Amino acid sequence: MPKTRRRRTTKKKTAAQAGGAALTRAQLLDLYYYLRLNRLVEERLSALYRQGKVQGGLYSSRGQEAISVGSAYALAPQDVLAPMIRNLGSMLVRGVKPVEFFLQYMQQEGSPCKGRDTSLHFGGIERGLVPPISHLGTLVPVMAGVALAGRMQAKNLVALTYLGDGATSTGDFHEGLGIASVMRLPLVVLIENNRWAYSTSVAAQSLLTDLADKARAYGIPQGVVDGNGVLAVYEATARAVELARRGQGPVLLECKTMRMRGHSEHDDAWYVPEEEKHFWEKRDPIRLYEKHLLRSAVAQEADLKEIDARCLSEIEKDLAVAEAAPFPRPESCVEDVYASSRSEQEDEPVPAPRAARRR
Amino acid sequence: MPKTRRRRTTKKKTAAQAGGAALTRAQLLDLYYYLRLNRLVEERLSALYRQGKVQGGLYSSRGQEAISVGSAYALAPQDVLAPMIRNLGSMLVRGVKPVEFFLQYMQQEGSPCKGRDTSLHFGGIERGLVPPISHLGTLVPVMAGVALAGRMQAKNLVALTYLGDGATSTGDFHEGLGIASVMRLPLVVLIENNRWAYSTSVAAQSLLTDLADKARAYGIPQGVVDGNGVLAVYEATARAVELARRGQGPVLLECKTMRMRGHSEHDDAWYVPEEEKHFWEKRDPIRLYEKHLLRSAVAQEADLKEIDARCLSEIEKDLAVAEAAPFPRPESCVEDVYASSRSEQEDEPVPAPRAARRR
Amino acid sequence: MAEPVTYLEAIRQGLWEEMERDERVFMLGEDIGVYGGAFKVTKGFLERFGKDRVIDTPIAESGIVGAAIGASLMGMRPVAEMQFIDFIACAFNQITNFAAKSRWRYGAGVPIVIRGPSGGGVRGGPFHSQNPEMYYVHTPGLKVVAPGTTHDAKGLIKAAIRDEDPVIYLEHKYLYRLPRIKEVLPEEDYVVPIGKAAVRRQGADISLITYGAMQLHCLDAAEALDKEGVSAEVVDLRTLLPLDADAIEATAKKTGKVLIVHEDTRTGGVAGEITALINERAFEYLDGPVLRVTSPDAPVPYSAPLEDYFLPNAAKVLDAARKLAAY
Amino acid sequence: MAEPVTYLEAIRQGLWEEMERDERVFMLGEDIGVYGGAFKVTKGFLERFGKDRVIDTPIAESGIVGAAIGASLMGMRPVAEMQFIDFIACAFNQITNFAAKSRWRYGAGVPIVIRGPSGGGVRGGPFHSQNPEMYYVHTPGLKVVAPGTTHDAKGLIKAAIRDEDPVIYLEHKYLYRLPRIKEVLPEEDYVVPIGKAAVRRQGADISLITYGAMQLHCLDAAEALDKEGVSAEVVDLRTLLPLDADAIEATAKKTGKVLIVHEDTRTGGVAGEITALINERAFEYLDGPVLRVTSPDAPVPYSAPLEDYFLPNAAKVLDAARKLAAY
Ligand SMILES: Cc1ncc(C[n+]2csc(CCOP(=O)(O)OP(=O)(O)O)c2C)c(N)n1
Ligand SMILES: Cc1ncc(C[n+]2csc(CCOP(=O)(O)OP(=O)(O)O)c2C)c(N)n1
Ligand SMILES: [Mg+2]
Ligand SMILES: [Mg+2]
Repeated sequence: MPKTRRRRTTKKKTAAQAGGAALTRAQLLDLYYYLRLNRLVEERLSALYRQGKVQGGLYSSRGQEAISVGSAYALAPQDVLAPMIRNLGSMLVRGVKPVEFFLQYMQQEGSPCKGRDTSLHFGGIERGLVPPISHLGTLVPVMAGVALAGRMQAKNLVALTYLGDGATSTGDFHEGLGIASVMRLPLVVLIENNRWAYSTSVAAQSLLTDLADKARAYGIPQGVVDGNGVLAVYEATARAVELARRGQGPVLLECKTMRMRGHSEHDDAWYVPEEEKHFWEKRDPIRLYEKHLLRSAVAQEADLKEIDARCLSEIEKDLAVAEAAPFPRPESCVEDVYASSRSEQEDEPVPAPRAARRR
Repeated sequence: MPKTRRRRTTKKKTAAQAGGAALTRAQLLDLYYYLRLNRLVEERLSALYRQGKVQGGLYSSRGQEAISVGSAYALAPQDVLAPMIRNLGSMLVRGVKPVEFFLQYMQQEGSPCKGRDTSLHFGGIERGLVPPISHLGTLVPVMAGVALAGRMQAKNLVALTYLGDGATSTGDFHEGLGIASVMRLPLVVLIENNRWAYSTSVAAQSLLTDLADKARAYGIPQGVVDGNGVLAVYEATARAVELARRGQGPVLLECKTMRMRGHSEHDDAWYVPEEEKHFWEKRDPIRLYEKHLLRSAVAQEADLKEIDARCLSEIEKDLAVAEAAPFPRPESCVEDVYASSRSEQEDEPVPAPRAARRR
Repeated sequence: MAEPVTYLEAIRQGLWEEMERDERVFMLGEDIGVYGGAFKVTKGFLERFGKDRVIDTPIAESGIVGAAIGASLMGMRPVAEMQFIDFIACAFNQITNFAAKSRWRYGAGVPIVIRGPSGGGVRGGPFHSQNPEMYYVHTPGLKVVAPGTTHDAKGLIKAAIRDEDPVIYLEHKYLYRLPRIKEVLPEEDYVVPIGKAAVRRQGADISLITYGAMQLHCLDAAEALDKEGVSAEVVDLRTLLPLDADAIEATAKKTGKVLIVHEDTRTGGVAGEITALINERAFEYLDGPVLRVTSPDAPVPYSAPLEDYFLPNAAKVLDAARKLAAY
Repeated sequence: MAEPVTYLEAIRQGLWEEMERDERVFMLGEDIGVYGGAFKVTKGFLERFGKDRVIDTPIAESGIVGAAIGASLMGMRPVAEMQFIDFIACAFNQITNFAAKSRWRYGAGVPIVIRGPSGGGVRGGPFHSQNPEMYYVHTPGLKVVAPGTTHDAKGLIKAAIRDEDPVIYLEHKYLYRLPRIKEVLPEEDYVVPIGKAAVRRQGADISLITYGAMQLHCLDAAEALDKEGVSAEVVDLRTLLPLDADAIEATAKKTGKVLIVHEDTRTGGVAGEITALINERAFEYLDGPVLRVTSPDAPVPYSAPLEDYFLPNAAKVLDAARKLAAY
């Protein structure tokens, strides 16, 4: 990692931890609760993965929790959020319960996708959540459409979505921001620049130092923020949301952070330089926030312990429910393809032989 | 059109006409020849269209000839150029003869596409030309690939392609420049900002004043130039090509101009404000260059007349050849789908009835 | 209203009435507002419904469809125009992966309509003449309609807009202003149900199964066959997904000889699927092989004699039908 | 080299040998260099061939394919990887409109290979299990191959790279490391010709026509049928475009009963096309309807019991084959 960048991030850190003035103590502790819950749910999912209870890809947001939590916390109830696969924390803030993630990842009956789709691919407008598909970039135009509809319906809402440094290379990112910009849609696109897209470093993805500079192609406001400072993220998002809500059009916000695990659970990220890992280990967003809370006397050790205990008991309870759930009915996988749910899609039976009509 | 922009363009004009110092008299007259040939071929095509000899879409570059001619003239022989549908002039500079356009547009035997495809959709790497498909934006990644191959083959070549203001909104524009930038490919992308994309004004396409600012999303060099000054375009392109050839990666160049006809021949562009038309009528690139040649004593009226006559006789001769050409063999339309050209694709004959083998 | 109208006018009316009926309906696309669309299908809409509901977009088909999806998730009823249906290729991913699978994945319907001019016969060349239906027919979760008459053009666009699922609406540009198919439309509001074929002509000896512009060639061929003593039934599919398997089965059982006619290219065209359905449902009734008349496996050529050679026509249908009838 | 190798290793060897043989061959894709590919197909390539020939790209499938097209026009032989074949949807336009039509349009061949892991059976869910073949089989100008054996995996990747036209090479991720299909490969250079099917098992009573991973289920079902006194022929198509119509005709004429088995979804799947070919070429030889066992018309589900229900398997093939045999 180049020196200059390191300095820069360090400078931002101070600003980050200094923020959050407008939040009440209860809210500040709320943020801590979500950060911890995010981390602990994911740790439990990792354990389930190692036990073979979670199959397929499992994606961790370790080290990036402040982005999910801080940004989602800045939204108003009517706003709509579209998470990507590392935004479990955003979904928690929006009211998704741990049990849903367990059911979903363990592919069980009662899971939000009925075992059909995986990872964080669930939600629903009624919950203010639009889930992603795997194809990166696609949510940007989709959320532009959400913002457009919200304006038509006079809902005074802002649409927020996330994407990684890598996903900013997709055509859909460009088309979505292009449309949103000329239509001045209330959309906030938050880039989680975690320095890696699978094994591809951000330097191989773009020549820019700040991916937020991509905003310049659309003539829209931009911002860069320390993604490891939950208050900094909260405040930057709040400002962006405010701009967007005022009709200033879309805003592009870049949160600088680091992916602290492999791309997914099976990847040990051997390709990440050791010094880079070390640098960021010292900047764990939860540890930083903990220190801030203690130093600023917002909380005592005991308060934090209690929150932790609360998270853990919630998780135990939810996991028990999930573990007890049966698998979905196999046949259910062909239902709901259409609203009319044509019963169908059974293989045509082999017709019984009979004499030809005219032969 | 906002005042500021008008002033700006006017300022550029002077610079434009002052350029070209490095060109010999013969080259300066060469540019004039191509400009006139471009215009006259297109005028003839319009006439053929009105006679019903050209069917489908016919696209004019009237008012934009300086861009095609000036930019193509700045290339070295080994460079590869990908025209869009308004770059007939670029193709002339690259050695395409008028007869090819006539045959192509009249869909005749011997036409470069054998009557299969239309407009300027022809060329070939052996001629340094990669033709477009209709889908806008697609040439940007394709020409990135040409530039990449050129580098692998140590050909010291630069790839140049064009697109309109409208086409910069496509995802392929973004993906192509993204790839070209991180690979530092010798690619020049020239935006012909003619203020309209069909009936859509550039203001409805982007919030930017200069579309060249889209370069900032890729961290690559950019330039803005008066597209109605052939020498300005020549020089700006030459500089961009030079940068690209030196390994500075892709360059994004915007030429400001105006589409002086409808989107295609059937469109009378009623949606373009009168004052905008008037403003640009006075800035006809060929008239401007004519004046420059005369004022700077590079040429006399008689020289220009002679060039015109040369163009016209070439056109008459070529048109006669084209008019005499037969239509292509109808069956030829199913050939060449594959290299092996499976003769194929005849409808399967209806098999003669016969007794079932075992029945 | 008792004047016969064009196919294009029928689409326009259908769109207009739905915009009037339901304020959740809006349109977006390139040059649909100020210009009224490249073919003038949406002429006058901007003036009537305003720029919030008739939106001129940048050139970004994936963005357009993505935005339509997002708006539909919010309860709107977006109608996205592709200036030529050929450009739908740029939105393939949003359509097949986002729109088609959302309901199945987590219960979120995506009631969008994607419409645009398809088909050849107007010297449009390979990028303005395509028949992209099969890319979408092969995608569970989508519906695909392709009206071949003026009445259906209106009834199906209305049904498409009211449908809870994503519908690809293919309007055939060769039919847009064709005098032959002008029709007096019902005064009252009507829809043509998605998923139902129509028997255009009753017959006993051979079935011609078709859709879109090819229907005219089939009717002409049927006319000629009639004079030769062969009674041909003409079935217009109207919807390609879901296919009306019952109607296909019925006509196959009735005549025992089936010729499928489509403008789309041969390999992987819908004729194959129909042949499979007939094998499964009516094999014993067959008195000859299920055959097909289609465009050959190549892009659509530009030059008039080439395109005429390329496209199916009444003579080709007649020729194949005669042979099959004599089988 | 006399050790049996995996299907994945066969692909790796094929790529490696072509890179060694012809310096015009190079690869580009996401995470194929430093990481060696998500499935490690290109492991060690960067070290051997250098970063000019093993290129890690940004996440931009349309850009990747576009760049491959451009390079191929310059005489190179690019091999583009899709990290999962599902993401090919993002490059649909470049593939179907640019790559597929260039030769026909103006004589410029586009010898590119687009390869990637396809198919289900590994709990990948709807976006990591797709079988996109028909989108490309329905596109004239492309070729589509789908090896089902280790030997073919190597021979077809080599043939694809040497082919003058754009080839979609579908490698089935369920087969990648499957011990059952490990094979000792020939020492010498070989290719498997594109467009030729292989009869995997001779039989007299019924034909099972299939490709890719489904072949194993067909062989298992054939084994079981054999014990019941039914002799089943198993035909592995290997290439889906162009289809080996002669091989299809031959087996249909030989057994008179054809069951087509594919993992791809039903409606618009290749079974329809094959059924049409058989109708055209071998109708009189049929002793029963051409039938099919396929995935149902839905996206591929994630949960194990659901995916197991969804995918064809030997039991389903056996069941359908028994009934057809008894027909
Ligand atoms: C269009 C598309 N191409 C490829 C992939 C495969 N893929 C999944 S995640 C990933 C890396 C994403 O990197 P980034 O956007 O930085 O997000 P991060 O994983 O770092 O959160 C890739 C290549 C995909 N999901 N979608
Ligand atoms: C992907 C795509 N969408 C739509 C079209 C239809 N179309 C053809 S030209 C055009 C306008 C192009 O505008 P611009 O890029 O500014 O080029 P200009 O015509 O001004 O030269 C449109 C919308 C297309 N060719 N490709
Ligand atoms: Mg990343
Ligand atoms: Mg323009």
